[in-house]
Amino acid sequence: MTAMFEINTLLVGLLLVDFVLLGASRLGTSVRQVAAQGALLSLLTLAEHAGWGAPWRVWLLALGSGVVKAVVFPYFLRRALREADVRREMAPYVGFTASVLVGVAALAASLWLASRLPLPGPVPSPLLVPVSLFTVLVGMFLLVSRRKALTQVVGYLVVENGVFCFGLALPEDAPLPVEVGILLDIFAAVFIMGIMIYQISREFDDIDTGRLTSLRDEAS
Amino acid sequence: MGAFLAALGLVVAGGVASLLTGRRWRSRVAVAGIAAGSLCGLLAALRVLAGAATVALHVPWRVPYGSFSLAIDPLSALFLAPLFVLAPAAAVYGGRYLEEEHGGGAIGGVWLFTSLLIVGIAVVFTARNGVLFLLAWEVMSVAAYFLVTFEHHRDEVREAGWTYLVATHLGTAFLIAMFLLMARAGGSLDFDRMRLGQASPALAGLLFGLAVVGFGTKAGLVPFHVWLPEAHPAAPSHVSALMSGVMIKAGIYGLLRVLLLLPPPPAWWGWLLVAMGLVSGVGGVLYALAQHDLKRLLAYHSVENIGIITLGLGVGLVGAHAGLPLVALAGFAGALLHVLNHALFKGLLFLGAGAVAHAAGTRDLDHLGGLGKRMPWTGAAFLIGSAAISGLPPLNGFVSEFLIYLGAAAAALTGRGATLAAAVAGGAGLALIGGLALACFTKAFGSVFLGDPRSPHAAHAVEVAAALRLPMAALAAACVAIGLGAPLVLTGMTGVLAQLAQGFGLPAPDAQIATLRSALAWVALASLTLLAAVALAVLARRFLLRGRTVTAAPTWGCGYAAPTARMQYTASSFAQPLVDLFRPVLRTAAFGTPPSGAFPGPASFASATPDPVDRGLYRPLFAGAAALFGRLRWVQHGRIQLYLLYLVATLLILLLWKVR
Amino acid sequence: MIAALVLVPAFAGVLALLLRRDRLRRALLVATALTHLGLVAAVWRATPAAPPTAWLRLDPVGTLVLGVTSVLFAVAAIYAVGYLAHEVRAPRPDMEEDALFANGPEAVFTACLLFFLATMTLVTVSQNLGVLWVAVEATTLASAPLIFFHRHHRSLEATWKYLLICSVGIAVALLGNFFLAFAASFGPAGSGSLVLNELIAGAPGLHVRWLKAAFVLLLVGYGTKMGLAPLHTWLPDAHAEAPSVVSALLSGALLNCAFLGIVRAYQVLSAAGQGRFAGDLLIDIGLFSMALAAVFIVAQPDFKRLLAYSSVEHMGILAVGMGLGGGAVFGALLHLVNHSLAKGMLFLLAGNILAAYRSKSTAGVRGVGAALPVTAALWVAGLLAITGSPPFGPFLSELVIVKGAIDQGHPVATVLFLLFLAAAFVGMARPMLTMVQGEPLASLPPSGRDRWLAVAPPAALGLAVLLLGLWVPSWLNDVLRAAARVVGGGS
Amino acid sequence: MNWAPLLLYLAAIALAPLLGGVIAKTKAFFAGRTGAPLLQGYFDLAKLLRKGAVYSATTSWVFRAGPVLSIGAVAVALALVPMGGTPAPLAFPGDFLVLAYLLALARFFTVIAALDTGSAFEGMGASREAQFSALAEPGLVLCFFALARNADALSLSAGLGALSPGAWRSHAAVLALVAAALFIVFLAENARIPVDDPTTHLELTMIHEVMVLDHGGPDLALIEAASWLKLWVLGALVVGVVVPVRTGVPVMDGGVFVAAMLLLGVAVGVVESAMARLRLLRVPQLLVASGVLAALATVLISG
Repeated sequence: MTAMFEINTLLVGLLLVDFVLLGASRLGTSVRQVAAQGALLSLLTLAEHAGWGAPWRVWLLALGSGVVKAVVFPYFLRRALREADVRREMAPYVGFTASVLVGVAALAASLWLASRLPLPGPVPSPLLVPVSLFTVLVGMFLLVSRRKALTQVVGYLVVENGVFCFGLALPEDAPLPVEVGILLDIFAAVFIMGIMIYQISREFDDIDTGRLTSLRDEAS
Repeated sequence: MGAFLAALGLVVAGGVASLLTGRRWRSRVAVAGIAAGSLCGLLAALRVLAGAATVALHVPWRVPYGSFSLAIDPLSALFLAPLFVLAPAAAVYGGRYLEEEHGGGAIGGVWLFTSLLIVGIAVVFTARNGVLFLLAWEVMSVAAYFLVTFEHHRDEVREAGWTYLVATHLGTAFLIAMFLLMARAGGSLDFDRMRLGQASPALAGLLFGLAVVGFGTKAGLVPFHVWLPEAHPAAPSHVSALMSGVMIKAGIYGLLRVLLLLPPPPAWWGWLLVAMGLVSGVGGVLYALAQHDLKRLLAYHSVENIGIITLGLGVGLVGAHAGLPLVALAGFAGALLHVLNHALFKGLLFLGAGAVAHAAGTRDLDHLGGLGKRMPWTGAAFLIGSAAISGLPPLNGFVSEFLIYLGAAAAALTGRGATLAAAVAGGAGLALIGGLALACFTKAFGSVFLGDPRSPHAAHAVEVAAALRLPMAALAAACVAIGLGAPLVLTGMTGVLAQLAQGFGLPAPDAQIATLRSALAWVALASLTLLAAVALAVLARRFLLRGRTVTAAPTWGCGYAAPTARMQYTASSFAQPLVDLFRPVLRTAAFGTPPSGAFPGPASFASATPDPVDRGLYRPLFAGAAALFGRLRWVQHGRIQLYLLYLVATLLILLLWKVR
Repeated sequence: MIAALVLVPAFAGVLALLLRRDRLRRALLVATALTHLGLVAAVWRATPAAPPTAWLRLDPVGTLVLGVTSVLFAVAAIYAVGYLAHEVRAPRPDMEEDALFANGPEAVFTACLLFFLATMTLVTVSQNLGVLWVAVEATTLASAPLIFFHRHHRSLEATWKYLLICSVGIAVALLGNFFLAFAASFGPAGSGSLVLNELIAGAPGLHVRWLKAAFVLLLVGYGTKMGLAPLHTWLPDAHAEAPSVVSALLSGALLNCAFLGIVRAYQVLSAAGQGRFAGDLLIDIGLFSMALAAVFIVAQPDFKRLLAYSSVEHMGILAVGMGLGGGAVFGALLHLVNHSLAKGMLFLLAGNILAAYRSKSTAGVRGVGAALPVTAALWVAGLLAITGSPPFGPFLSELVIVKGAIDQGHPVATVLFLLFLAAAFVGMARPMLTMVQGEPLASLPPSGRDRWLAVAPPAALGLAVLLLGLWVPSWLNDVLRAAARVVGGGS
Repeated sequence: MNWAPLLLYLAAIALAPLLGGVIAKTKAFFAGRTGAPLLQGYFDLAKLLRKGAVYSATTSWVFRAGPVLSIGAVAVALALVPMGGTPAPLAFPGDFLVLAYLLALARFFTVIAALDTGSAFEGMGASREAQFSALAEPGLVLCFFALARNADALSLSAGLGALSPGAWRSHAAVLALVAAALFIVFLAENARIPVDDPTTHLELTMIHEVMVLDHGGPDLALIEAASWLKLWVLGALVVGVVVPVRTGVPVMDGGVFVAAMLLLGVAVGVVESAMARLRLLRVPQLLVASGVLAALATVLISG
């Protein structure tokens, strides 16, 4: 039961982080929150695998992803933030309050969706599927509604976190090379995105993606 | 079959060799290849027409659903014959023409495409597999495109080529659908193994409709003809001759070939073809009347003649359905003979038009005139072509129209209801077409070759080289020969007619062919009598004028003493009464400043008759699509957030809609 | 053997980063490409034996995509040598704006090309859907720097969009993978394994709803990468802004790899008896892609974008063919080959034209026929090929697909398919022909002539696509048949 | 050998100029004039045949070919016409088409000969001729169709031969339609009032006469002869329909036929005296009407 309790606690934490992300206007906050999410996920991995008694490969993965997501990514993103000298998400396409309301709707949708999808057997927690779906949705919402390139990377990370979280619900783990591969991919992706943000800020003096609209077919 | 394959090989070899050889030999090699190949091909075709058994070749071909099946049956041979007659004529002409116009220099792949065009047409006429047919069809169409755009530095040529390319491609799409549907219902794309006899009426009707659109586009039937009056004038004249003379016949061939594969035709197919033939015939000749450009005029006449051919086919189908073998046979025989005849006289006329354009530097009828004295050979050949296309005895155009008329008249003898209506409409339509064609070609010939030159260009024209005259002379001779030797030609068509009779469920047509042959023999007799009477009149006139004073003077100007060449009746004014009469159809736009006041200043007048189908149907359609697309292009606005939203929305919609 | 296929280009890529001399590096690029091609030829001749549940294994479909990728890469590598040799190093004025820009380091470019090859090879040999996912995402990462080779703001924008949209798409595909694993864990022997053959073997026991949802996720995920509308949004930007040799690889090789991801999912669904569900979905999205592509192809002012949208159209064709099943699968696979060859050729030629005219605008290019005769001839041939005119290969493959549609009683799909093909033809032919014809504009004198290294590679592709229209060789036919059988298109 | 057709043919050639004389005399009678002698046509021919020729410097051989081709074509056309119930010398299925197109051939060459002069007036006449004859053509062909359908035979000789006074009794309406249509074509093709006025003196209003302004001497003689023959050809058709008298004696039939032809001349004269020329713009309506009448007749005949 304790595992269940821990897992639930961590999931609720994840949920709260999602809501904070929806309402956060400062880029720094977003980066911090996504780091927190990474840390929570790493703990969740351990918790799901019977805590301290988890096999070594789980430990390896949990620690690896924890380090990457909670330490390395925030480091990249902060550096990019410093380069770009931007603090706030200005005038998002959907306001912060509205975003939170959308979050509520998304949560409801996730719960409904999860209820429609039967689970094959015992899962660590009934909350796991809805929360992971919710996290994916929140990530996508951030991607769609925010202007700054950095926030979009955050959104991407949140989506990945959601998917990762969903993966925890699987009765059987993905094989180690695949897990490592996934982690490496995401690592490389964020690394390259960081470089791109740096380039964008140099080229445009800003990382507002609203500037990135010169390639289009709309008759101007 | 060996001769035929040799023909294909020689023609292609000539085309390829011309790419590889030096400037001086470029045209000669290709012309030699085409001439030699055509000779082989003609032999192969004539052998079958003379009664030899159908030759076939079937080689497996590692292409999905394809097989390399060729066969020359009488129908194929009948279409091959004009190809291999016209091709060498056009090639000899073209060799010299290109040399004079372009100095043999920058002619690029023109010969390669010419030979591909010829080979493409030949394979279309002989292919017995859908994939092979489509392949050849497209090689033919695309080669023609490159020939049409040969002078692509001119804007209007590019535009014309473009129209042609789109039209032919859209037409092909219908053919693809048709062949694949046939394959589904008939079990194979090999014509010989296709079993469509049991196809339901709805399916057969659909296939027929697809064939009419697809093949009608190539043939130039109204309303699918819009490319034709654009492309033919744009191409070099020997190419126009080939395209108009043979390539558009591929549409007729295809229609016939498919009709032979389909179940026995219901009545409405015949009526539809009669109606489309009439519309194309009358429409084509009317638009021809309103044109000022000689080659454009000829192009519209191709629409007209395709209409006549289709009318003949329609009469044939009506007869076949009504159980009137004579009607059917006369209709088919007329249509097929007209295919041959049109190839000859339209080829001749396009070559003549090319000679005129080359010598006078313009094709505008209102700037020509008086060329008959400057270019007597071209003038005489063009006159024979004009008389032939107007369907006048003793030339070949009359013979084929005579057969179609005879079919319609025979249908009018005993037909009832719709058959009778088709017969009456066919007869009256042919008569009207004939009358209007006469008006149009007296206009064309008169304003180009007769009277005084209307411009300095025309005044300084000189007769073209022998290599240009020779093909024209040969074609003119062929027009006369077929006109007088029609019974023999009909004998050569016995095999085709038997094939068609069998295909449409008619009894063996020996009796009908005998009837038609005897009628044609009478016609030939009448023609010979005519020649004798004319010869007599010539002798009488010569006799009467012998020793009398024959003087030259200015034309009687009804008292006006100082007429100028510009006061002659122009082509526009000649056609004006008819154009005016048919204004509701033609919608000719006139613009200019009329003379006014007691001492009028300079005045001007110009008129233009753009194609109504093009202007009223296709252009708005395409413009509308373009406008709609322009609005839809908003979708790609450059904002990444919305792009991601598409992704999310697609995902959610698919999940909610599809996953239940 | 299979490992060597992946590792050779990967190590070569690392080596390329270390090499200092440009010429040596270019030689390495070509040598690696040819070695890879040789290896592929070897595995094509004799498929290396591997247990059916091995993660890395070559099945006929993989072999086919691998072969296409390798051929195209070899051609592109040779082209790239000429391209890199003629690229100006120093900052130079942008052709659309006045700003200066420079190229990225050539070493990185070459290395990324090789990594790109390695990752694409990995995609084709992956039999574990998880590995497949990793490989597909890796292709994105390897190719992003390639798109950003010309360092100006448009390529930056294109790269950003490519990276972000594809990454998000791939993330969705990962979720799809997990869904699939969920579906697999229901059965009695439910293992949750993502090895393709195990999934197929246990397919009847898969949970249908999870399975369907998984397919939708995988379709949207890999479909993003493949460029199916409306997920294609990154594609025209990336293809238009990348160096043409990269565009050729993106369009001719990368899109196929993404398609392979969808094919794998389709195999599972077919085995689970849900082939019709997946097929209908593929037909719908395929037709939609063709329609949308046609909208942008008509009156497209930028010829590289034109080619890019044509890729969207052809991906739609692949989806439709695959979705129709039966004989059309063969057509779709054949079309995959044809499209890659033809589109690769066209993009390389577009590179030649771009280099000579310094303009991507169809209105700014005239008289290519006079300035670059060989390029022009090939360009027109490519146009005919890509629009499905005989005697080129795409005609046959499209014919087979239409035949499949007709034979299986999809009248609406048939009509729409032909309609969109016609619209695309109309849209592409006009600008592409106008570019070739006429006299070169006086204001924009073309700089340069046909170079051997610039025309031989596309000419080779053109010859191949022409031959495929006249004769499908037996070695290819056999693999195509086997692949069609694997995917579930019997016959 | 049956000599009757050949004799009738020769008689027609001999009498054709007389028909013109009859028309002129009738008109003179109505106008209260004495008029030219009945044989004026012969006098004109004789005069013209004795003259030399003047050719415009603009013209070419086409101009000279016009008259000979016209007379040749019309002479052969005459051989296709059955007269007085006797089959024509040339009678075969579809002969009526040859007849129609021989007339067209004559017209073709008359028109281009006119255009060869380069005169605006002759061009105008040629233009009108081409217009009106094109519109008259359907009527003529449909009349032939109607006759063929009535006789269930494809030759003109059989078509006209099948008519008899009895036929007029049984379906007068249909035959009247055919006769009316043929009569209109007859007037139009021969440039008679109400389509054209052969005696007008203003070139601007002429059709046929203005086309031959530049011809003279033997050429004009040929043209005149051709136009009289053409009048006879088409007149014989009208007479064949309207007066299908069959006595059984060839000489009697021939006599009745010739008499009817002369009466036709009187009728034309009456029409020309009673009517004015139509406005040129109204002529097409008349010609279309003839086509419609003929079409109606064809459809009404029960096959």
